[in-house]
Amino acid sequence: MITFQIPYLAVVGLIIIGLYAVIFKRNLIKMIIGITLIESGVNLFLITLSFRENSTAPIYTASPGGIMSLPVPQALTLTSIVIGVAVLALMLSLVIHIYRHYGTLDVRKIKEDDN
Amino acid sequence: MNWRIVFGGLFLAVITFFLIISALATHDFGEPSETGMDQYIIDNTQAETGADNGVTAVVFDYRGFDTLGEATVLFTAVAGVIVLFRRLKK
Amino acid sequence: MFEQILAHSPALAVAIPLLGAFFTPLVGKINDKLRNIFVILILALDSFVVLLLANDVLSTGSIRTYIFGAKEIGSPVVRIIFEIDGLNAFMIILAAILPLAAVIYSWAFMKDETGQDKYYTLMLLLTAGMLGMMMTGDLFNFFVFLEITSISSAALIAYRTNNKFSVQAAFKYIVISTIGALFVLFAIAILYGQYDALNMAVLANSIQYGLLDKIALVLLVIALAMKAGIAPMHMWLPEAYGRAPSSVTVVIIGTTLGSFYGILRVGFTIFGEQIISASNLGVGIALGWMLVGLAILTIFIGVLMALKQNDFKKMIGFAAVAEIGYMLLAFGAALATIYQNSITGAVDISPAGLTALKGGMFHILNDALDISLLFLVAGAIYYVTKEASLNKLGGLARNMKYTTVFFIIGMIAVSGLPPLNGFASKLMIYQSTYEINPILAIVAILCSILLLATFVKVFYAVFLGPKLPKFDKVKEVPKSMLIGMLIIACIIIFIGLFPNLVVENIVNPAVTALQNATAYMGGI
Amino acid sequence: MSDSGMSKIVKTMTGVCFPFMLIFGLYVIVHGHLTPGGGFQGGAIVASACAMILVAYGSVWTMKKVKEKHLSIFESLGALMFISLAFFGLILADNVFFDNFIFGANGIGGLFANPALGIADINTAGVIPLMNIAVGLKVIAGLFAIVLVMAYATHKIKGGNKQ
Repeated sequence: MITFQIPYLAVVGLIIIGLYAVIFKRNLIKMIIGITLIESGVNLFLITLSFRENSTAPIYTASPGGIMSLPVPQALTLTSIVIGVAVLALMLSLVIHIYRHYGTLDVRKIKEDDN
Repeated sequence: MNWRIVFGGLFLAVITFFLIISALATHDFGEPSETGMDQYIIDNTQAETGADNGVTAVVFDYRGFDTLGEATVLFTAVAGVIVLFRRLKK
Repeated sequence: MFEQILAHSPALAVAIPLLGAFFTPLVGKINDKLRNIFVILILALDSFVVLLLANDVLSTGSIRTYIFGAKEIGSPVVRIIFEIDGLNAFMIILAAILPLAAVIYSWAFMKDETGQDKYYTLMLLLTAGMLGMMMTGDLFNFFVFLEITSISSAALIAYRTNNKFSVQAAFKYIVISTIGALFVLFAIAILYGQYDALNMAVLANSIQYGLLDKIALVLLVIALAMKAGIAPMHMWLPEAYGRAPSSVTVVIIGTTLGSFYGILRVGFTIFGEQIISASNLGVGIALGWMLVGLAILTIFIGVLMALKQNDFKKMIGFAAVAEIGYMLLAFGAALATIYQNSITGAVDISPAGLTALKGGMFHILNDALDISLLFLVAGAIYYVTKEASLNKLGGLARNMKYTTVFFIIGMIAVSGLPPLNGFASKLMIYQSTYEINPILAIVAILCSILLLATFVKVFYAVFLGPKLPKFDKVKEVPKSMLIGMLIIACIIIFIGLFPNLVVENIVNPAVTALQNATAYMGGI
Repeated sequence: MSDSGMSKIVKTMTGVCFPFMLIFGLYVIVHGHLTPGGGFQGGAIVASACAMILVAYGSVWTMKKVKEKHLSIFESLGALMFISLAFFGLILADNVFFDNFIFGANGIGGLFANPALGIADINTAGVIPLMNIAVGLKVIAGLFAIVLVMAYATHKIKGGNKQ
């Protein structure tokens, strides 16, 4: 049973690594990498939900016939990837500004600078 | 500072536990239990939307409004990035 | 024609600001004044459409649906559907008032800034996202609009990029809201994997309340609570509210309440039949008390931190946290009173709980208006003095009469004193929580008094006191800012004078819709 | 990546590769309703081709050739085209927002044919290819504007000089 759930466990692994980076890392860029890891985990989860055994892509052009995998999660993943890119661009821009103001990306040093 | 490690670790442990449970409880990989909506789309995409590509049919026809939202997100991000790097008045 | 607009109003309400946002950069190329007029007209048109829709739904008590891309819903539900019942109609009233006031206010407030084209574009996008969040009947669509609001508000919070604190606040905000949104998406994926549906009504119909559903519920509630600024994760809220330009803060208040609406929709509609049911009675009550605990914590943190703040806008931000606590207190207390009727066997909320629900719902509207007015006043003071610290301000009442009056209105309203709207809703919350548990009511009243004390202190520090020589040349703010404040102040006074009218016509249909999950499921 | 870009070899190779990437991206956009791909994917391909030029020639040079203002106008146009296609559905055919007004029983198009199993023609699916093109335009302009603005903003701040 459990062996077939490996894709889901990979999803869990990605999300946990991402959360770890967000909570414990003190470098802002590493926190952003953590967030993108969580996002990849969620996207992977959506894609694994769309898979059916022995299925082909849901495209009729030159289709060999037979059952097709589910199209909706693929569309959702597409949307979620584009949203991820947008968020990433904005976060990186904010980090560039923080670097301009503080000259560092370390959370502790930024806090010291504030006080 | 130690509080961050304690609470963060606790939070992470709880989340890990529940995520693993949910991963094991999800339907078996490759055998979705419920496929009504998706099967409907696969069966009717050619007749209802005229598109051969099921995913594109979902993106632009069945869930077209999501795509408008998605395009808006990108538009927002571009506007946001340009706002952040605009020239400030001296 | 009128019927046509009403029939398409759910789509138009989102599409009009979006169309306006796409046009704004082009119009901005021509002339600054023209662009401002264009944006105000677009938002006024949008408010008209929204109020038309809300009026129709609230007065008839029906549910209005809009299907994107087809005439009939069909079975299974594959398309995105907007479903507007009383609760949605109640929420979109807020989205009709706040952005319009904010944009009129920003005409003068933003005059000296560069990049105004993009500022107005982002404001329109924020409005569109907020309206979409409050009207959609599709979970994934809700996520998309959630992201639109969080991206545009993050960019707007950091609008004054030369201030390091606003950039930092924006970064905190976007990290918290992105993680929250990703949890929401994960929960949506779990629900999708189980039931192969994304429509809220369909999900509510088919939910089994198994282990995975419970995990999805917890994830959804935690993530949306993060975005609504409830206790353990409230830290971003005063920062973001305080560091953003005031006109932006007003709209962000709306989006925060949009996340709060999300919690209500998930808790009472999608999982409503399962939480309020005979088999899970104990779980429901425990959940209610847990929410009450969080609410008390939120109120305490908000009030105590507001007391010791030195920054005017951050102080109002903490007051906003406390107000969100009051709403949560009302809804939690209502959930804690569910009981099983010994004769019919039906599980329902007790009469006291019903009053709490009404009070909490009414307080959503009042809180948004009161806090917005206070932020606009704070923005006006920053506009004329360029000073945010309370210690450096003083004696402004002589030169800024109207602003002082608006501040007094906001102060009385937010601390729940008799003639104005805050009193009406807080009285309902006090009454009902006193019946449920007297300690809750006492804590709530005490915190309200502390809040009043804080605001009186601020009133003395900013408006009264000796006239400072450096503010000799300070004048009253420009007309457009006064009009923006006047709109909100008038609505506050109106609600304060006729609370029963508002409760009967707006709040009651919303509470009925909130309780009646079956009607929502039958809407499609 | 310095201000003047990378070496001559890289610049030349970029010039050779660019048209092919462009064509491939446009192909993906236009055939979105038939083969895997679509407006977003194809747009991302073309935008990465543009980003390649940005890397090879440096942000200052690119900024001289293409201003982010123009890109932003292009993006607005793409978005407007997309939303007006959605609005046409409101006016024509079924009178519903986002209606596929060209295709279907009430559709207005004789030009757009029904698809066939196997290899279909490009003039199928009604409004979908048009939307693909609109979104493609939008994504090209949008992504390139983001990359360009960020690269141009960072080229000045090397080393941790505080402002």
